[in-house]
Amino acid sequence: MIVTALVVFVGCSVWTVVYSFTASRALPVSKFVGLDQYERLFSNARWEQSVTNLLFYGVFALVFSFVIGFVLAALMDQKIRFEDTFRTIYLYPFALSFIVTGVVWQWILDPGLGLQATLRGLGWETFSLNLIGSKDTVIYALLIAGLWQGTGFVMVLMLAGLRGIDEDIWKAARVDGIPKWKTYVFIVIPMMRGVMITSLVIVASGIVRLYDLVVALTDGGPGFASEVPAKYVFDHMFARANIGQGLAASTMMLLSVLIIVIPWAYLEFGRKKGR
Amino acid sequence: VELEVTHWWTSGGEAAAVKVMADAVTGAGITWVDGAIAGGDNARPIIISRIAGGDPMGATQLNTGRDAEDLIKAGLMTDLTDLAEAEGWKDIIRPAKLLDACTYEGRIYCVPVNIHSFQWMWLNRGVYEANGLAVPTNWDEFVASAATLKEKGITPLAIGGEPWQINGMAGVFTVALGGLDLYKKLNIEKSAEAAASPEMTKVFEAVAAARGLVDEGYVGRAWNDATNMVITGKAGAQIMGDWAQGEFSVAGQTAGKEYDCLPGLGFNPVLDTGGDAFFFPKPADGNQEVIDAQLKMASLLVSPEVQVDFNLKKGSLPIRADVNLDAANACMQKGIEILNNPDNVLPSGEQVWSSDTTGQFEDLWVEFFTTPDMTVEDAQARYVEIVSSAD
Amino acid sequence: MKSSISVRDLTLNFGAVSVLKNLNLEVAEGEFIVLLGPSGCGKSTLLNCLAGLLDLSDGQIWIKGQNVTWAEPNERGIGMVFQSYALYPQMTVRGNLSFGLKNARMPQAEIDRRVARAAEILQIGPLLDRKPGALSGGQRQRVAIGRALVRDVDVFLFDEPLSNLDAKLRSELRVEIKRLHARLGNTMVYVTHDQIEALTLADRIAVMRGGIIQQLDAPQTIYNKPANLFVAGFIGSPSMNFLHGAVVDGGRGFSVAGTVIALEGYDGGRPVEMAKAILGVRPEHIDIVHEPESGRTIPATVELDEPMGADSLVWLTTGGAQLSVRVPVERRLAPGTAVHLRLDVGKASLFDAVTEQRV
Amino acid sequence: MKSSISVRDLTLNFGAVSVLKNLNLEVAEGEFIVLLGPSGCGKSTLLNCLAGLLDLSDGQIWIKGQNVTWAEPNERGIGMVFQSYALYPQMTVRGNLSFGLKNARMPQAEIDRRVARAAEILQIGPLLDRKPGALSGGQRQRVAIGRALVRDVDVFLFDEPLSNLDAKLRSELRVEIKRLHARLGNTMVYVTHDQIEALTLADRIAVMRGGIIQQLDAPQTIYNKPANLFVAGFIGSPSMNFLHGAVVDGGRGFSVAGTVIALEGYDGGRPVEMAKAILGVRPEHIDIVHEPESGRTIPATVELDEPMGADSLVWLTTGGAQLSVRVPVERRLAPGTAVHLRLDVGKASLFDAVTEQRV
Amino acid sequence: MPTSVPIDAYSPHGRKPKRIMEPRRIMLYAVLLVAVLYYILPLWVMVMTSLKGMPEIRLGNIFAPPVEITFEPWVKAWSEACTGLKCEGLRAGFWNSVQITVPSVIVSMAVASVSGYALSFWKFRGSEVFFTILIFGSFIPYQVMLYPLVVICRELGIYGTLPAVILIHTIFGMPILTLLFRNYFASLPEELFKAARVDGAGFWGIFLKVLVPMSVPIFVVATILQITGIWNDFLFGVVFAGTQNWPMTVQLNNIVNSTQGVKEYNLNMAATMLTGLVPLTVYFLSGKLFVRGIAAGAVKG
Ligand SMILES: Nc1ncnc2c1ncn2[C@@H]1O[C@H](COP(=O)(O)OP(=O)(O)OP(=O)(O)O)[C@@H](O)[C@H]1O
Ligand SMILES: Nc1ncnc2c1ncn2[C@@H]1O[C@H](COP(=O)(O)OP(=O)(O)OP(=O)(O)O)[C@@H](O)[C@H]1O
Ligand SMILES: [Mg+2]
Ligand SMILES: [Mg+2]
Repeated sequence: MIVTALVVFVGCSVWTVVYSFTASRALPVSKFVGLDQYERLFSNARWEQSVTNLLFYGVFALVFSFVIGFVLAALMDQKIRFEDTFRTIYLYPFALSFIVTGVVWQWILDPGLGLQATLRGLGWETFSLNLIGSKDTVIYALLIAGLWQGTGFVMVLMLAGLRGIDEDIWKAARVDGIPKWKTYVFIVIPMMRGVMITSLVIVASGIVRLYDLVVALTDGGPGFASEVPAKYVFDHMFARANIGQGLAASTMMLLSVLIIVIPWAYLEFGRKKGR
Repeated sequence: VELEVTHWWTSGGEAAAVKVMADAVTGAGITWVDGAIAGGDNARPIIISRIAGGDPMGATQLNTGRDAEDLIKAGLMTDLTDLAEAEGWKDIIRPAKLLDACTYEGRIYCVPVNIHSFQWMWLNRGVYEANGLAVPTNWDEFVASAATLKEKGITPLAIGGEPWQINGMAGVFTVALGGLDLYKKLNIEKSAEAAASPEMTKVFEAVAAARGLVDEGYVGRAWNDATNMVITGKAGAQIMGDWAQGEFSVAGQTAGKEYDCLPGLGFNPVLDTGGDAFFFPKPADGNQEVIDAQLKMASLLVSPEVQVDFNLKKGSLPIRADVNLDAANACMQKGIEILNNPDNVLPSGEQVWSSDTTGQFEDLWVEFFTTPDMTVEDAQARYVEIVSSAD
Repeated sequence: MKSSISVRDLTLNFGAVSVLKNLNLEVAEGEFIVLLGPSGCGKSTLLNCLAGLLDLSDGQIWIKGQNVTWAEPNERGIGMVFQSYALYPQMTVRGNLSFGLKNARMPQAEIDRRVARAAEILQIGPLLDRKPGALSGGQRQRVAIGRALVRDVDVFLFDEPLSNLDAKLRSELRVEIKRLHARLGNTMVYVTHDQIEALTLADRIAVMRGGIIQQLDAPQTIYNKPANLFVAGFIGSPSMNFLHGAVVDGGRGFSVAGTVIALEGYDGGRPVEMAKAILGVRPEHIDIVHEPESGRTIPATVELDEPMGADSLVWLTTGGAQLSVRVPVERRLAPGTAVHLRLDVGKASLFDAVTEQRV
Repeated sequence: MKSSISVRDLTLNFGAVSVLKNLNLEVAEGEFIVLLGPSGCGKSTLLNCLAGLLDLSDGQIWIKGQNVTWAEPNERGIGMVFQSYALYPQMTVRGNLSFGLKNARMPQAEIDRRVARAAEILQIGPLLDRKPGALSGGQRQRVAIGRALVRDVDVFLFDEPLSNLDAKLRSELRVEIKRLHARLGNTMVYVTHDQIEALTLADRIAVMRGGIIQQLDAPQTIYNKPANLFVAGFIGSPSMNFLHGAVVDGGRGFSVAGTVIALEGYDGGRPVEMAKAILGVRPEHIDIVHEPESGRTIPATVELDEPMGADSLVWLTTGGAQLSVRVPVERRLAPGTAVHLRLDVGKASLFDAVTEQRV
Repeated sequence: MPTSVPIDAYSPHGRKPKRIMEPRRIMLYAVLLVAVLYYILPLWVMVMTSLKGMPEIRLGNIFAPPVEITFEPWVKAWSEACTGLKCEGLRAGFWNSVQITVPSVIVSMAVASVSGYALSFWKFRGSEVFFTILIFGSFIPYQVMLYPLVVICRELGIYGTLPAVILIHTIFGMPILTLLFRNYFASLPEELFKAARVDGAGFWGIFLKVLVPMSVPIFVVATILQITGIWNDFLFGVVFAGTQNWPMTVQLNNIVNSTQGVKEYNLNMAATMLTGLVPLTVYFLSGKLFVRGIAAGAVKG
């Protein structure tokens, strides 16, 4: 099985790269066209926008899911009452498929239907919230819904990590007179390395593969304002029957992941050997 | 024999229409195994990967045209030519172009089952009457009345942000405002010259004007939600294909009474001949029994009985003229009438352009529609580029 | 004498379990108190209460004349060394030592000075730039002590600071701590399992059991006049020998396995006749002789002898009971030898077998 | 005598760090070897090598005449008790004891028999159906020992089995282990930090330092005739006093701080004149007298006395050096008193200050 | 120097005056509740919508509770909603989903836990490269691999059968699960592992008898992750399982994505919640284990 997984991941990556140099349409064919697909890819405004969006979304989603996840976990760790209830509430979006929750978020964020209309109806006439309708803000709508779905799980992972910290460390810090936030930032978080890495991989891979949410919430709109690379890939591979183009885009995605993963692995394993 | 049939017709009316087919097929002693997957975008990768993966279904809905070309080229589809010749499909199927879409290198690989057209505008009469306006009879009148509607807090034009909706609207403008010639030059000859013509500029201008007629919440809105805005009077009109009629009738509204339909935006009453088609992937083991069943089913799909029942349920137009459609409603009748004049029948874009190129059009129109700073000139230049590089 | 720490009626419950029960303790300024007791008796808990790391269920804690019952740990002027070290794993030793000081916005020069001094005292100078993960147990322990040291506080709380060190290092550090105490004059509360540590370091030892202080006294008092059977058995290694018998002759004799030993010279209350009593004699207060002496010796058989450096421990049986006797290591006794034991009654302790209190 | 364990030229590196260096060790059958040494010197590492839990960098290990260098742990006929017990938390005590036997596909009847026997020896019969979480430290320790016991192996490896227990329990278990060894006659390799344990249990003690065995000898030899300065200082608590001086008079006298002590009766090699030598004398081999005796005493001043139960440790200074002397606890000496120290040269050790070897 | 205060001058005995309205606690709960609002708002909308009739939805406020409560959408979603020609609701796919989920979860966890164990305790040659590839694999958008996987399954002759989906889910579960297990096992005391080796337990013995029983919590975590993922999976189920095994999400998709017809939002919401019910139940049931679990493992023995 280990070998299978290896073969699949490596094999599929190779397959992706190889066919990205072909003119495959609805079916993969080995008609090589050199860098044509890449030329088209890089001259494509939508791709450009997708990559920009992903970077933007990625940075924010990463930061916020870690911050929110951690803050919630830290709050939950204060011996609060009804912890189980809180935890389940934060976690439940994780269980729901995006097909419909996308619709719900669309409604909530729809200026004529959701929060804006309701709050105005309640008398707050000047309240304005139209994230989805504007190209500049639609990415925030994605963030809101994306974080809504994913932070719960991050929170649980973090909470688990927090629970694993030796009680005496807290005590030592208190005796040292170190404020709580400093203890978290300088002592506890660095101690949660394993959990952080697990969360990082989960969150980051979720970001790179971001697709369902976009389709459900904005379908890439308005315009290309909320397009993402994964959507570009699938649209081309399936709806537009241009596998070559899709794979070229996908190759670029894999390449960027590789650029991040390899140095990480080097750090992670190279360093350990030294000890 | 079992035939597994995959399709993406899952809503009420569609399912009823499929049932017509299924009953006919079952009646012929073939077991219909239903494989419905809602959403063309969901279904297509599944269908293609299954055919490519060597686990083909007995029959499947698939877009006609270039989409299936690769599959046909790869020899994965059952050849229907003999059957078509025996039954004289060439003569009965109207317009003839429908069959062309199923033809590859002179051989026929699919069965067109209906005609859908995009060239319609749907209006809520009540909205106009209540605001003391005449119900527009063409696009210009509509634009003229838009300001008043806006003042009253009514969205003049309902639309959804999905790319195909915007692309479709642009297509409608092309024929309605740009004229038949322009449309034909583009969609038959793929003429870059036409793409750069002043007629086309008018189309771009119209789309630009339409930007100001929509509400803020259109992003990601489904087409039927937009239709609902018209039905409930939140919006004045919508440009949408004939399938929108289903919404009105479900809401209990009657054509000409609560709502009006304007084919070709009231200017050029033409229809394109898009539609759905069925393909029959070759069985993996070449089982002749299955192939026989496929041919039988293909034959049933074009039969008059199935055509009538099916299309009445589906709200689309039949592919043959020799059937009785008295049961159709006012708007449908309008459609049939238009179809009766072959000059009014246009090829649909998807038969000409590959999905890929269509996608590029969509991208362009979407970008143009949603980017107020994008000038008509820039957009048209890009348009020309796509047309001239299309394969 | 001025009181440095004053614990009044301290009660602490964990849920339904009462771990400390109405505990009172007065520690004088500069005093070195050792808490001794079996595992789970509440020593660490008491220390945590003093440090302000646990909320009391009831009672008060005063430090240096201030009621600190609800004060924050860092406001109490205490330094603490944790049983599990609790070093910050991602910081270097230097970072561990200086983090608290930095946090108090102490000038860097002063921090450096204090860290250097602590490093010197604890001999961890060369380790300053390593991380705790790269230290051996003993080294970690010293860093933990250093962390308390640099804070320059009046009260030190040590939770088994030396338990994981080798004997040499331990005795070195023990002396070091004693010297430190002499030099700094701090008040110390020190938890340990090591009796030598307890006996050598403490001004007073508190022997705890089940959350209650059994006896609080100078080491020699605890050693020589244990208040009850528990303290007697717990203190001293090898532990005290207990002879079960009865006080007879109107309190003048102790009868055990048919022999009567005169109780004259017993250092304690006047014994009265008791049907069930226990005589406790430490291994070093028994002489092994070869001739019986009436009223002073009991017969015994050598079972085993254990040389342990300077001395040997000889195990003997007498009337079914087992006794140990400490003799100089040169004196070898073959197993099976029949001998007589002369007990030093003047240094023995007599316990009422029912109340378990010393008479 | 037949060799039970034979370690030949064992080298073990962790990455670039060499932890064991060319180590040789022969253990006779039934022998009780104690490994003693400062923290981090490689004791646990050596034990792990014997058990086959670490791959050697170089060298061979033979057990019972078989080369087991590359054998699996369970094929070596060893039982091991880990420093941290390493009990399987989810299994009952019985499960913990029988796990290894089940793995070896032993018949159930035999398993039951062995578990029952081990339980009886270790007095854990009533605990058999509890899980480790519900046991006290001492009980866990016994289960850990039991797990090695049931395997009925020839060689037991103990890694600081008693280090986390309180003194009372520790001395009880120490006796238990000694008895066990006497009864079973296994070969034992036992790591400890506790000198009493080392001295009382061992047939031979191996004192390690930095991955090298410094001395391997009977406890009394190690104690009385330490091979070098390190061993001398490491063994014995309180530790040996070192007087820095010179051997003069053609090897007949030791000069320290202006006084010369006659070396006659020195038990060791014939001393030769040395410019720099160190005389090591244990605290119990010094008498405190009030009158000087020429050639036998050195003057000193009392600094401090530490009562520790039966004895007191008196700290004195002499010519800048610090010495400790063990006296009976009754003898109190006020700080500042000027006294004279009579050293028992016959029991002292003389070291070459350069090579640090005993003369 | 501290001033000397007369003893017992102030501060009565007794429990620390626990002000219920301590500002810090209020802040804490306030933050938590605001967060709850954010997380629960969509659920509120879903539940309310699912209890309304269509006309009310068309006109009404999405946040308003239903004027007239109807459970019809729930009933319909479960047993009446149509998928093509069959009108059996979600019920039809329920057992298929169970059939796919149960073995997939079990197999994927079995494989991943063994890999995680091998990676943490038996550092074999190239294990690091392997681990890196796994991490990398977790970033590959899985749809990209659709075609090659179809070919692989076809070549294995399992295309369109349950084993195919199980295989696919196992492969895609590998990266994250292995990471999870590896990091967990690495936190267990190494001496336990050594003790088991001395006891003669082999690779499997140590894993099954010593580690697995100690790792129940992390298995629970992994189960939750996998059940959520596999239960909600649509693409792989449809492509690889074969028509007869189509999971419940196909029906859900069909209910929700009917492109040409009236969108019955109440039905959609009810269907979504019904589909989410299984993972949700697992969360509720394992809530306690979930956290205590990881914590117990992280504490060094
Ligand atoms: N957080 C807690 N919840 C419940 N009981 C606890 C808690 N902490 C400690 N206890 C219990 O309180 C008692 C006292 O614990 P404490 O740590 O003070 O013992 P100790 O004397 O320090 O023992 P040791 O010598 O083993 O360190 C023990 O029985 C322990 O089980
Ligand atoms: N896995 C490892 N990698 C690198 N160095 C190690 C490793 N394990 C142990 N060491 C080093 O090897 C040396 C010997 O360690 P070992 O555990 O054998 O010491 P020890 O004598 O048992 O000490 P202690 O008495 O503290 O248990 C130490 O310096 C330690 O830092
Ligand atoms: Mg403690
Ligand atoms: Mg060790």
